[in-house]
Amino acid sequence: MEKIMMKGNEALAEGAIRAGCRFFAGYPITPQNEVPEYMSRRMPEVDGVFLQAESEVSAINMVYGAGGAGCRAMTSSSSPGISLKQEGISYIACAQVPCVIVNVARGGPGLGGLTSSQADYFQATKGGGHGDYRLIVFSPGTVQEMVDLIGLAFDKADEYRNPAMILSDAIMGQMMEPVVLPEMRDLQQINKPWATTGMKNRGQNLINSLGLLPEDLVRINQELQEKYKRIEANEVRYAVEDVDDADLVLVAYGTSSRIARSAMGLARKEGKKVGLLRPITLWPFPKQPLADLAAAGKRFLVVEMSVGQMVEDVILAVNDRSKVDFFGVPNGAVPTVRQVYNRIMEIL
Amino acid sequence: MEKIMMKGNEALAEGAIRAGCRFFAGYPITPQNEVPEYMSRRMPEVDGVFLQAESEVSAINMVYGAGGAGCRAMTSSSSPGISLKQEGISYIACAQVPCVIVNVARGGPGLGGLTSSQADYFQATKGGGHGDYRLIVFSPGTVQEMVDLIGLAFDKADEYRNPAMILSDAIMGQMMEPVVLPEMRDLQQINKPWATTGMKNRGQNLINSLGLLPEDLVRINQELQEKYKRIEANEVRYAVEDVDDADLVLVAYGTSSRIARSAMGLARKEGKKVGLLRPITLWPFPKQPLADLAAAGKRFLVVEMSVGQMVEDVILAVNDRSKVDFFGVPNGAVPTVRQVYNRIMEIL
Amino acid sequence: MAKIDINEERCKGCELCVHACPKGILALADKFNNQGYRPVEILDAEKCIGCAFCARMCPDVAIEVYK
Amino acid sequence: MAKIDINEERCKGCELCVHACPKGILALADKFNNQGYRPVEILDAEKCIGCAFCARMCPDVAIEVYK
Amino acid sequence: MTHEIICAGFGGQGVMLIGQLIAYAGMVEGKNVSWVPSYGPEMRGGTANCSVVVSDEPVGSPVISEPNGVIAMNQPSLERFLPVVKPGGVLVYNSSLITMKETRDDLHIIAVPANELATELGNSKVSNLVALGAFLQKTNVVTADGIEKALEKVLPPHRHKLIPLNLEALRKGMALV
Amino acid sequence: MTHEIICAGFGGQGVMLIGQLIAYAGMVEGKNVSWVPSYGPEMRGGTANCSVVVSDEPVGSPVISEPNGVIAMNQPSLERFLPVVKPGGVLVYNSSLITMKETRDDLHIIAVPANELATELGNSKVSNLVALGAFLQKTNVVTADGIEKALEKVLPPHRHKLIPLNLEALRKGMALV
Amino acid sequence: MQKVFERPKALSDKKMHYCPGCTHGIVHRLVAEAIDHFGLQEKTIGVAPVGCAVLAYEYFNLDFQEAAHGRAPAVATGIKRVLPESVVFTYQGDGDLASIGLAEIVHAATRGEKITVIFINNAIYGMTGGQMAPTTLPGQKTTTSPYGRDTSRVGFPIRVCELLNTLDGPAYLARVSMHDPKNVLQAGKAIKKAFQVQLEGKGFSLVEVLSSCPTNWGMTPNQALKWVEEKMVPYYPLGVFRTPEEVSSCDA
Amino acid sequence: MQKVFERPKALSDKKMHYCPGCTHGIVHRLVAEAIDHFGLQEKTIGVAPVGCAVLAYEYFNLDFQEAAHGRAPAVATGIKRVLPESVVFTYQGDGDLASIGLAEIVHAATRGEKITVIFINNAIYGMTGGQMAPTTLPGQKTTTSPYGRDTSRVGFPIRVCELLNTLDGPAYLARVSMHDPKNVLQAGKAIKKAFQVQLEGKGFSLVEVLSSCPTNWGMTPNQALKWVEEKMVPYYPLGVFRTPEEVSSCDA
Ligand SMILES: Cc1ncc(C[n+]2csc(CCOP(=O)(O)OP(=O)(O)O)c2C)c(N)n1
Ligand SMILES: Cc1ncc(C[n+]2csc(CCOP(=O)(O)OP(=O)(O)O)c2C)c(N)n1
Ligand code: SF4
Ligand code: SF4
Ligand code: SF4
Ligand code: SF4
Ligand code: SF4
Ligand code: SF4
Ligand SMILES: [Mg+2]
Ligand SMILES: [Mg+2]
Repeated sequence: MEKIMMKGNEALAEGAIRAGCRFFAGYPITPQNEVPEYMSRRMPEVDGVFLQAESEVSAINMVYGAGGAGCRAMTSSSSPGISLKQEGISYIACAQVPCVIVNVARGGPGLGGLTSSQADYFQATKGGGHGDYRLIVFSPGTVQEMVDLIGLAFDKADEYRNPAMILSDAIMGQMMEPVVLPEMRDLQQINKPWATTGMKNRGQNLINSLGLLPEDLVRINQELQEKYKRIEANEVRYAVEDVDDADLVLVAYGTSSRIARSAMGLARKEGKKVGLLRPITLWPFPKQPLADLAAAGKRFLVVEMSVGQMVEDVILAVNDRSKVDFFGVPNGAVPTVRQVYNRIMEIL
Repeated sequence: MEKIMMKGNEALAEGAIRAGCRFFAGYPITPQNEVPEYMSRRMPEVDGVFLQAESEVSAINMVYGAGGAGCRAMTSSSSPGISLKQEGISYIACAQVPCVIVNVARGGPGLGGLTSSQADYFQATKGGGHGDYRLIVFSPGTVQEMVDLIGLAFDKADEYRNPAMILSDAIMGQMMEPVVLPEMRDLQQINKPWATTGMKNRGQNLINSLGLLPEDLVRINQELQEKYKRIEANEVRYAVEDVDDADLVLVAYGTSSRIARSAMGLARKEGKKVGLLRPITLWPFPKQPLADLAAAGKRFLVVEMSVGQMVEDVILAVNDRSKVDFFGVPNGAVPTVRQVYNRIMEIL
Repeated sequence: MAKIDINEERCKGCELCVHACPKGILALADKFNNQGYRPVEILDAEKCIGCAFCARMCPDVAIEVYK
Repeated sequence: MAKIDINEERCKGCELCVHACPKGILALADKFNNQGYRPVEILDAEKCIGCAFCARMCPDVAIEVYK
Repeated sequence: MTHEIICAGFGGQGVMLIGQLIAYAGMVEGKNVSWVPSYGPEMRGGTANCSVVVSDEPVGSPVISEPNGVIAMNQPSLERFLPVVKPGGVLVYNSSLITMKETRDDLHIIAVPANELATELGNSKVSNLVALGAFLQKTNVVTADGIEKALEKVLPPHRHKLIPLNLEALRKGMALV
Repeated sequence: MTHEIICAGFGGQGVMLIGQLIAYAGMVEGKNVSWVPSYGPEMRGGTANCSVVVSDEPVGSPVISEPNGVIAMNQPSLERFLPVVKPGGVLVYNSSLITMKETRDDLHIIAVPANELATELGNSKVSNLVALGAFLQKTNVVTADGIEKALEKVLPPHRHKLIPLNLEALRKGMALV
Repeated sequence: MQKVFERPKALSDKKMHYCPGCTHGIVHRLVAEAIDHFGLQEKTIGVAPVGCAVLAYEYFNLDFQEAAHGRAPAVATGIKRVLPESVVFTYQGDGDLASIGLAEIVHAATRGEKITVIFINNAIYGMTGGQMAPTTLPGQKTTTSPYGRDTSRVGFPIRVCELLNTLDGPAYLARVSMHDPKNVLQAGKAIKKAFQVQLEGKGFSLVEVLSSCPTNWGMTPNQALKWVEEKMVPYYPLGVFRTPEEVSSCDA
Repeated sequence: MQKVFERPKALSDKKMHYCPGCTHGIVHRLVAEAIDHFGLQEKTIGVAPVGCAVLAYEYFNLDFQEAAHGRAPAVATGIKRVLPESVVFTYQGDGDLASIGLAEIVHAATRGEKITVIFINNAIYGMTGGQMAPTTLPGQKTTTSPYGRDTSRVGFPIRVCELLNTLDGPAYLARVSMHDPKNVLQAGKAIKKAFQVQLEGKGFSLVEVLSSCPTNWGMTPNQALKWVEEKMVPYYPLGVFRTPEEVSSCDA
């Protein structure tokens, strides 16, 4: 299969189309503009729909409609735009509409800047909108994974009738790497008997997030929680490198996992036993693997492009069985390999 | 001082006015409609501004403008509306505009229902908008505290130039209890040399959240983080009851702290040594007091009207020095005193 | 010859049909239905001309008309 | 008698003034300023009538006019 | 002593008002009190109730799941709350609109033909106060004096002229027990 | 061996393109590669740069803070990156636009009058390829053949007619070293 | 004897939760009749608003999606774009459509989105208990304009049909009223026409229905209809604002 | 010799980051001249948008707030309501004002908010690299309408002045253009008038400025102005749409 160089954002867009995405609604925002721009060229070629919505709020609600009507639907944005989508995301999660939301995160808070960021981790994995809901959150570590994980995101979204999120960042979106694209997916196989397509030969289908009677709302939430348990049991994904003999395990995702890997390489050259655990799903979070490593006596260094968010989940997973250190940078900055290396050397 | 019976929402509104709030922008949503309705009657009497905004998005941005111009400004809403405000909240936090945001939370996710909820804890304390920012989050446990804490929220917002949030819920907002109202505050004392009031006899004032140069964004974030450290050091508030001899300490805030207190009463009658720690600030979270109690050998039972959010902060605070149990209910339901009591009896 | 059929259980006694009837032959009954409302009844069925004004104004679609 | 004053460092060489000048006496210089642009210069200062069309069209407010 | 009371009925029957009156009177009489409403999903009509706590100690949970007093003004309310009243508790029901199908012998159950009695007073709208009277006579949660003071606070000024009628209804209910 | 290269200059000087060419050629030649751009805040103009990694091992950090190769096409870029090149690294600079104020003796520094040489070829726009040629001749990160293949991929079809000119510029730069 | 007026098939059997005399119910019937008329039950998807009609999906025998407050046009857009053969309509109140959802309705209209919008203008926020709406009349008292809508402070009502009529996207725009049987008949025709415009692929269609909210206006249902006629109609003139020339005449 | 044209005081000394020939700079000057003209520097608060003019606060010598994308009218409302004696203006692009911020501008206008809005219609999203705007002309190529704006798929441009002119709230609405010195002069007058309307407390004022984006249109600055004249002006007719009768004539 042919390798080509692609920008992360474009690879993601092409990956979505090959995974059967036929509806995209988005709104321009740097550093993800390549996604809507690519979709605007490409969707007409596959008889799909590209819409530039009037706002992020509208875009997420268009996706609610299209996803609820049975189409593989997606929206993408960057941090401030994702904040605007929070009400819609909460609705989609509650109404169990499968769809994919992409956040090519940038520096915040507020208008922030165009640098890379991982300070939207909490928003993606816990906070965000109102209520007890969860997104399946994937974090690509290479441009190839931008392609692979968006396909997986569509599959898992459909499988669980749950919105999935790709939490990427400016560097991942803008960088080029070689990728191998998958074949175009056959769309006929996706059967969605619950979708609102007109009540031909069946009763009413309803896409809804309202539980006006308390008992209805309880039932909705119980159903959601049971589903989340299943997802937690089955969908944890992560990658490890050189952890077996490691004294110290770096924990990092996305761009910072790349930096951590380089720092690990430097440290290994100095004879330091350092490994890397890279969560690929941020929710469900790889708690058990971390707990196991802790039980095996390893220490941890969490590396993030934020002042510390995922580190809380690492601590919760490790739960004081082992020491967890943290290296982060305020938004605007990108951790350098040297900085992480120095931190490793301080610890070991 | 005269005691009167007031609804939580109305007490909050009157408390805000007496604390010097002179700008309110909001949008109707149950169960907080009494707040804007009260403001619409009362603001004209104190030469303040009441505006029914066209949406929650607009309301939070009006508050940005009014707060940035130096006025004590406030908005209130309930869960879905608060989700819509997340972009604005992130801007306000970054631009360091003091103001108060009230969430009279209701059942979620999505459109949800009109019952009470504490499932917006994560949103208020960590997630919510994009970027590494924090709100000072107060959680009233009585109607009297609706009055007292909104006053404190305005003071702390001004002191730290940081948005403060009142995280309440449907029951707190709708219930009536006796309250004593404070005197009307003198507004002259609040000096805001940074406010945009026109550049008379000084240079330009700027309310802004942009850091287009990476180094500017780093500086902004460093400034924010330093401020957050100061707040964490100085502004933790909580209440304890009967913890000294307790084997088990209940941890609960707002409405569920009331239920927990009743359950504690029942359990004490059975000779069980149960205490209560009620966080009044949800951020900064009372980590140290919990850690101290853990060190003193106490176990914990966290009670929430959610499937478990604050419990993570309790675990992080206690950090495996002691066992943390949890009792929660899915949105739609309110924990009963009996349920919590039974849970206590199971544990002890 | 015309006739109307009132579904008493749907009726909420709003009286919009009463005001709409050109013949003035509708009025609220003196009883309550299970919803707790006084349903409308026809006083002088003979006079009904089947114009369906009543039905058209009924928010609860509680009236059917025959002609 | 009229005269214009061009702030070369502000000029971005967009030529809007060049097209606006009714006398056709403006053109880009052959040098670069510190911003990396070729600034505009006046070719035939005598002919300037001080109409300020150039200044009015300058997005960078790089021209002042005397009369 | 802690009284945990639920007042329930159709919207429009004034159950919220009597709940507030108990709470206000309790406050006037130096007790700790709370009042919480609970509405059904209907715009108008439908069933509503409120929880009132009157206590010598600070009020814990304002939401009551096991009341020791209930005033039920319509059939659905009776059916919902009869099973949850604490043994030894007091249940007053509006026998004008309710037919008791099942009963409990561990409670003090009082049938009050509230609508009829109110109509006797010339205004069926005060049936709530009649039921309240019967409830207070039995439970002594607050006094009639307390209710009188509460009426002045709770009713808006333009409805103060109705206070005498309300008090009459209250006494009529008290006289029943 | 891992090459970590930064190409920097004014927007419009084609530094992004030469970075992409190196990466693409690296891929064609079987290496692991990555390319990351970095723009200034200006709408147009201003300074831009890209980080390119070409390595025998999987690429770790695509963002480079300590390059071992730099191509600097304008003064601000030289000033920013000269201090951070790793000892023993290669720095090619466009001497047509840059005056070297300070220098380092632990680097291979190559001055290329890129604009002049490009203008000799009749098109000042290919100054980037001239500089690239010099850089590749010195470092052997990728081959001229690789660049030729890369040009076909990276340039849009309607600009393929410019490939010969670009290659000529590349060779002109290579000849310099 | 023949049935000359019956319950349309597209309505379910459920009793509606609307207050006595609320005209939401009449509009529901008219929409259902239009669906029956064109035989669209198997291909229609409705979009319910947040507002008193939030439970509309219980009353219509149709597939439905329940949208977030104000976002029904965006949701309908998503549905219609992926199911272009279907018929999609939204049912929205004035708070929903003209306040929080204003950007969505204007943009759906200017895009010429092939959907039908039923817009209930009752000059108030019904569901939340009677707050001021963008369509509340000058001087009108509501729970958030307790001293009457003061135009010098809070400005003027929005006339939605007139506003949308400045766009090139809409194919059909009409304003009708519920205040008497004749106008209800007229409204039914407009609603049918709006669906026909969608069926024929002409573009965006919207019918604004002047409606009553007896509960929050504090009037009897009949007084409320009088108020519609006497106060609202003069402010919101009835009529067809835009109609596609080429649409075949509606036989409804 | 006397200076007959000079840099206004309300502009700072900073060099602007706009592309060569971008008319944002001209509009900045005109706004600054209006502020100087009425002597408003000490009481004006500007609200910057998200768009190419996001850094406007660096170029004006005035207090400023930087608003979220599209929300400048809400921010300005907040400021003006608490500082009623101040002069508040927003400066917004067409993506900012007519797309994401449409509800905010319509509602500020209908409220009759006493603010001034400078609306830069350049038919494109400049800052983000040339995507389609609500004002992009039919057939116009942008990075998200790569085959040209296809009105049958994405609908028609919005004419903001015409849209707002259906409301009772605005006091002054005008459309001007930057395409030649005469029109720039005209634009300056309209902007002064808009501030005057605010100063006299007449209500909401907005000036729509047809502007160029040579960079994203792929034209030279001069070609771009020709395009404004030849393509945009016919689609967006120039003129005053609304003016308060009673406003004293502007001596500008
Ligand atoms: C984001 C959000 N904001 C506010 C609300 C509360 N809310 C529910 S219905 C409604 C307005 C209803 O008014 P309208 O649209 O006019 O419909 P009506 O009830 O009058 O038919 C509001 C504000 C909500 N559910 N979600
Ligand atoms: C919520 C949000 N969405 C999107 C963006 C990205 N964004 C920045 S500027 C802009 C549009 C600019 O276009 P316009 O308003 O027309 O101004 P111009 O640059 O053309 O002057 C967008 C979409 C953002 N910053 N925030
Ligand atoms: S059909 Fe006409 S005449 Fe008969 S009852 Fe109804 S309104 Fe009256
Ligand atoms: S209009 Fe319908 S609901 Fe109203 S009284 Fe008549 S039949 Fe009953
Ligand atoms: S002032 Fe007039 S004549 Fe003189 S240079 Fe400028 S445009 Fe030309
Ligand atoms: S208009 Fe201004 S920036 Fe443009 S060339 Fe003339 S002086 Fe220079
Ligand atoms: S509140 Fe008003 S709009 Fe809502 S159902 Fe009742 S009468 Fe109708
Ligand atoms: S991108 Fe366009 S609008 Fe923005 S500064 Fe450049 S020319 Fe002006
Ligand atoms: Mg309404
Ligand atoms: Mg623009």
